Amino acid sequence: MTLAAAASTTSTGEAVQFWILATVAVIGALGTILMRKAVHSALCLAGTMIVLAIFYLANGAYFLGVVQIVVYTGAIMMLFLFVVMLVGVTAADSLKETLKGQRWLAALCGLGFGILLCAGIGNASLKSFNGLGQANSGGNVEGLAALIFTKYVFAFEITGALLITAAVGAMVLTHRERTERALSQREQSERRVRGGKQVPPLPAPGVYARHNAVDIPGLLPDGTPSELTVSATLRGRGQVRDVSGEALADLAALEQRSARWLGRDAKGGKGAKDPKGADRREGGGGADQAGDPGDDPAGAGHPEDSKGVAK
Amino acid sequence: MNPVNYLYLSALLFTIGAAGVLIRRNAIVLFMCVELMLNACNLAFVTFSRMHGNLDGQIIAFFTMVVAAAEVVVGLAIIVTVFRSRHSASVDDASLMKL
Amino acid sequence: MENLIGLLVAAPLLGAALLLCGGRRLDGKGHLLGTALAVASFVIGAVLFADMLGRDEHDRALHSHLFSWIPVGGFRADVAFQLDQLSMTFVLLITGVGSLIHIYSIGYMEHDERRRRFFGYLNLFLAAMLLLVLADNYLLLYVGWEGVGLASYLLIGFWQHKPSAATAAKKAFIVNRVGDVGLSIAIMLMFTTFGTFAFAPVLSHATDASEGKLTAIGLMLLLAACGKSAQVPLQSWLGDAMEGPTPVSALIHAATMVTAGVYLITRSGAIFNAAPDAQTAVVTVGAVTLLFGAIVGCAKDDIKKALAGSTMSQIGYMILAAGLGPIGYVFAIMHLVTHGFFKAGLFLGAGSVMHAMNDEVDMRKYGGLRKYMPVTFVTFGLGYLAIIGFPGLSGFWSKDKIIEAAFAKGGTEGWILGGVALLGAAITAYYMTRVMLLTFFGEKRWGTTPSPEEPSAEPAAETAGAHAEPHPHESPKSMTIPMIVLAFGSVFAGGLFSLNDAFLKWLEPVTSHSHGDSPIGAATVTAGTMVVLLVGVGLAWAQYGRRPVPRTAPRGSLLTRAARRDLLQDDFNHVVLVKPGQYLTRGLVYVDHKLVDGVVNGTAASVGGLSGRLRKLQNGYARSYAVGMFAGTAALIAATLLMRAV
Amino acid sequence: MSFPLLTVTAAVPALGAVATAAVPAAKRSAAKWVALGFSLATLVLAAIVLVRFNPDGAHYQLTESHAWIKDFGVRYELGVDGIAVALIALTAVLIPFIILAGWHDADPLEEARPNRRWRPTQGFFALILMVEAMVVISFEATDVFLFYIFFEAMLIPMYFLIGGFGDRAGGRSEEETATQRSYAAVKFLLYNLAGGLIMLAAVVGLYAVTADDLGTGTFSLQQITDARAAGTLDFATGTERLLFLGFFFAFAVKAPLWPLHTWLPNAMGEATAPVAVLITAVVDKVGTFAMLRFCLQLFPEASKWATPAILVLALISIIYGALLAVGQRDIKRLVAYASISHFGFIILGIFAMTTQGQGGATLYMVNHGISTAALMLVAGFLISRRGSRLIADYGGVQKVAPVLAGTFLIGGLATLSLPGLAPFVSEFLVLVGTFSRYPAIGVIATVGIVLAALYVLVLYQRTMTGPVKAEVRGMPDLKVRELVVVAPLIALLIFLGVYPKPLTDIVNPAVDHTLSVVDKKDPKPEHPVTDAGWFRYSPTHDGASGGAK
Repeated sequence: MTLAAAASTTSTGEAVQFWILATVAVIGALGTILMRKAVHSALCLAGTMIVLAIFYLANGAYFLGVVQIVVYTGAIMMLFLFVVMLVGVTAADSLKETLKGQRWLAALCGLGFGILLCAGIGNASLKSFNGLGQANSGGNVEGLAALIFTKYVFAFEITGALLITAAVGAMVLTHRERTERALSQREQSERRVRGGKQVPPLPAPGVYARHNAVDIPGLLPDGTPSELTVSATLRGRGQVRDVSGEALADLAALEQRSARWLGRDAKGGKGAKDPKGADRREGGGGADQAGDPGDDPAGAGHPEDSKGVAK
Repeated sequence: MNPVNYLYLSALLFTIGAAGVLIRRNAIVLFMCVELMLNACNLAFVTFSRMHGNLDGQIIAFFTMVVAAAEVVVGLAIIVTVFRSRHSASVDDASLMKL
Repeated sequence: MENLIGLLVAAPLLGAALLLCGGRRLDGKGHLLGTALAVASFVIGAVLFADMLGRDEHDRALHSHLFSWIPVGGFRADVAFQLDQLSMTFVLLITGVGSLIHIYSIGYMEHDERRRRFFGYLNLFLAAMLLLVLADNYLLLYVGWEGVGLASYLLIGFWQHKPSAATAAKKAFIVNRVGDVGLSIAIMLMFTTFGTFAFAPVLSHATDASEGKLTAIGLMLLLAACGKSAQVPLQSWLGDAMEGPTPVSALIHAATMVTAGVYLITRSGAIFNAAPDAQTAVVTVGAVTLLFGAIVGCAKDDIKKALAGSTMSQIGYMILAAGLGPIGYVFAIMHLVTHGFFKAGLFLGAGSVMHAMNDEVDMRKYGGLRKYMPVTFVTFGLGYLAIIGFPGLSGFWSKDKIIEAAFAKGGTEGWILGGVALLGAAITAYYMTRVMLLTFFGEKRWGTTPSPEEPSAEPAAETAGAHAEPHPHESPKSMTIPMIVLAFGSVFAGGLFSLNDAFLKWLEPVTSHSHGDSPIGAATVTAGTMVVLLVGVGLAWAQYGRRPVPRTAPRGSLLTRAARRDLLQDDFNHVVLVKPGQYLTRGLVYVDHKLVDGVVNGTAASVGGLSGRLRKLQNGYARSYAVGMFAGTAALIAATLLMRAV
Repeated sequence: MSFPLLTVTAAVPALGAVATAAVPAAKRSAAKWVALGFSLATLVLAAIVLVRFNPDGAHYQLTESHAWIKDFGVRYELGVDGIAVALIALTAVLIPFIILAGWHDADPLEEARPNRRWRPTQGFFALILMVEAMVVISFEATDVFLFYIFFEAMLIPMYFLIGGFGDRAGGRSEEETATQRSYAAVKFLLYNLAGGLIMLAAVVGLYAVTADDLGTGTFSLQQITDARAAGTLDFATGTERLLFLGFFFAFAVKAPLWPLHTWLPNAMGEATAPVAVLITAVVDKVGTFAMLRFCLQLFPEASKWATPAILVLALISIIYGALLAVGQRDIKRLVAYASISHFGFIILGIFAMTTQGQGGATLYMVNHGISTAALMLVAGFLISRRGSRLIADYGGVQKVAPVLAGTFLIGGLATLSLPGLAPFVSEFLVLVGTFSRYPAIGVIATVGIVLAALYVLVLYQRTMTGPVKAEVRGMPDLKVRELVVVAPLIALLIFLGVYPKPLTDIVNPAVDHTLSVVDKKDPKPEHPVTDAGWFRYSPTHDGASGGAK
């Protein structure tokens, strides 16, 4: 970057870089405050920060630039994302304003503030500037270090203390005192028995004779499927397949083939349709809980995977 | 170009951040906006240090970062706690000052 | 000798202190103690009198300076006594009559459970009255002045359970207070004029001051005198004051206290002499009151009220005389003394009658008492003759001189005053004869029991037989003896005084005397007096002596009815002073509550409302506070920019 | 540095307050005795001050002076002149009686509260002593700032005394009494705070002015008066008037002067009788005292400038207060309005700017304190017996409780300033002093005398005389404790009425000094009597300010 002693302007390269990245930064900032999902805001902010890091570098603050990327974008923003996840990614607050006139006021203030600020900068006489030539001559980091440990040593120490305090504070704040003693395993098991819950593991799904897919309920000795064997999620989605009817379907298919083999075309056309019908019925069977097998969107979705299974 | 543009940029960012603080309800986003404002200040500091040709500005920016870090840590901790107690991160829900 | 003067006051004061603070243990013998101390102070007075007679008549005055009372800047008030002939006259009158009435009260108040306190009050009165006449400066006189007022307040309201008594007492005190204001203003005027208010310097240098000042002082003194001596326009309290026990009426409201006004004017003679206008005012007041009291006295059926009216008018005589200046002072005092005797005697007689009649005061329910209570009859009769000025008795000497002096004033004024005085004499003869006839002559009208709702001025000392059949009986010795003594006084005092003008010579050094000879000779005046006297008596006899008297008063003429209501004075005060006063106070209470207080509370309320409105900004939303902060920052920046711009 | 007598005199009651408050909850009576003891100790100290004070000596005596806040020239300066001594004595005398009179006022209604922190009695007496300490030190302070601090701090304990320990005998429902009481307390506080704030502004202004003229700002009364005398310090007319008004407003609220009086009736009506006495007899005196010490001595010119207006206000207070007293139906409010009238007299005397006027005003402060105490305390005893403050609820008490009635009457007679009782001396002096300079005002003021007779006697007649009312029947007469309270007060009234010389001797030099500061001479009589007459010899006449101590 430029090391001009005292100049009134910077290199064109920097100018170009500035104008490109500045737009990015502003867009990022706007995104931060306008995105509905906190995650997106965080990401936009991270973008802006990276751009700022580059600007630091451009301004000869190499150390800060790096710190900005590593600590800020790296650590702090991640912390943000972490908390966002903790709180819930889907927590997208509606941008509909509850406070009356808040948004207008905000816009007004923001506008006025910005204009005033710019005005202030504008009428400050900042025509010329002297770069960090000799300041950074001994190396930027060394320069900072020299200052921190001499002139700003107390401030430095105090910030150290502040950080420790912050860490402790965070722990204290988030720490949750457990009120009652933790139950031993024995107690837990006893409680489970008393509660009349299912004591042994749940039965596994699938009928090992022909199927071991998790969405196939196991059959009880009397041949009826057992709901317990299918995971609650699938049950909730209604994706439990009933295979109790498949044996007959296969038998019918066999007859079709043998019939075609005996050369009865007309029937064959019909028979060619039949397995599909059977398929549909299977699908229907699968969607039985969903009710009417005929025009069922869920059923419509099933054939392919049911076919896949059939293969 | 004159580095004063950096200052204009920082002013702009700061204002945007501030506006964000005013319009967003989600505490986390609020924090992000605050961070944005801090960063804007940092940019200004850095630019100043360049203009004056000494590193004090950078030092200040550095301290700002440290403080910001501390603040974020505590602030987020608070948010989490609040979220636990009342399942929301909206600052408007915490309008307890009004009886 | 000087030290005795202090003792003179101290004795009754001590008695008052002992009796009032002594508590129950003194109930038994307290009254005797009080009487003893009163007599003691009389004895002291007598001793001093003897001593005074012993000295040359021009330095008879004694002076004893006790201590400096209020020394502030140029303002020097001392507690110092001055005993000259004038004071001495009063001392003897006060202590003498006072002692007699103490003795009388022993019998009269025998059955009252609060007798100890009664005697305490009497002693207090004696002390205050003596202080009044012995003071050597006006401020100390003022102390005595209000002291007697207090004593009279306490004694009028002695039967406090009677609302009427309490009211009368309050009225007396307040009306007197009005007069006292006059006295205090007079003192202030003296202070600003002479830089002192002790008798000797003020009176000896009175002529230095401008006549205007002196007139002002004089009028103020007159106001004071009106208050204390129940002169028009401040006379209204005396009639009600009869609510008090009869001895009180005799001592305070007949013999001594009410004459303080005369003392004041006579004492301040030097001032009045130099202020003719003030004198005119004095004589006018005197003349008016003279007739006023007389007329009231004619209409009253309550024996004490009738006597009160007569007191008023007799004091009117004295004031009139005092207003005449040097030609009158001596006679004013002389009449004062004689009046002290016979009026006290009359009141004691009345008391004795009421005592016998179960505290019945309505003369229309008396009659024919002469054979039941001879002593009372005789003493009362002598008093009666004295007051109407029967030749040879005290009243004759004093009143005659006054009338003569009135004529001697000269000019139309003299004629008017003389005429008034004569007329007064006639009316006096009339109403006193009326009292006499109604009470002691005619057939008895008290046979049947009076109806219970009959207003009884004196509450039952023994409530038991209050309304029982009255059994008129002569009063005990303790009561009759004082009456007899006073009767002697009322018979011979005047004569003794007039023996080669003894009294005149006696007082002359103090109250300078200039003999004024009336345009019509003294003899003519005397003759005239006799004539009007006879007329008055005759009228009274014609009206009450010949015909039987109805038990209930006839409606009577307009004047009579007015006179019964004290010539509407109370109604006047009520309409002119009391009612407006009540409205004023009520109005002010309202104003204070609504206006003065309202302004304050109003501001408070408005502030509260404003803050309530501001409170709405505190909606509790952090973000709206943030807006405020943000706007504030913006404003600050704007401010700084502007600063730098200019 | 000699023994700091004045500091100790103020410190002892403060210590007493702490000690009393520290007494454990269970030992209520102990607290009372502790408080009484300390108040008596204060009395002894005040007596020592009285003895050590030499009327003919320097104007401020027993002075103490230490730098306090150097940056603002605030000093801890104490010193007493005759006026202050008299008022300190008054305070020290009254407080023990107030404590005795309020012996049972603060006993908790229900016995044996579980809460061990509940100790109203301790609080009550501690607060009273606290007030005493503050009053005493504000009488002693010769540093404006020091005075201001305690002048204001006084409000806090008073506020709690009024609001916390109201009159239980309101004859009204409990909550109404409570609301009334808090209203009264808040009103008291707001009025006086408002006055105080305005005064604060004036105090700061004073500092600014002195800082301008003297280089270093000061609050020291002595310094300022000296500087004025030396001419190194002179206020601009406008400034002086503004500052004067700032000070005077505060004192007029405290005094209270019409139309700033309305807090007094509420406060005295709702507070218990002893507290009412504390308000009117002790605390309010600070206001009038401060007028004498600060208004006149700091701003003589402005005082003269404002005199006519103030005199008129005082006159209004006299008549207005008396008339309203006549119109009251509540005994305590009646006494309150009577006090307003009396304060009118005091202020009249102060601003008449004559020896008699100011001397009389000072005496008036003392005498009014004693007489009001006597009347109000007896009224309190009466009220505590019947449980009502309404005059109409009484009648014929004289028959049942003669001693009570008698003392009540004497208190009343003192209030109407009967000659022979102390108030007469002061009232007459005030009137004469006023009259000698402003005859018209003096004459109008005498109307107050008549009205006083009216309201006192009407009160006495309605409560004490007449037929005995059923509720009054069987009312006990004064107990020993109550007699111990009343008798000395009455004795004092009589003594000071007959022989006020000791007091006047102390007060006169101070008054003369004040007048010399204000630079006003008594008007000369028109025809002064040169030879005092043949009996005017008397040793005590020349130099009446001489002996008698």
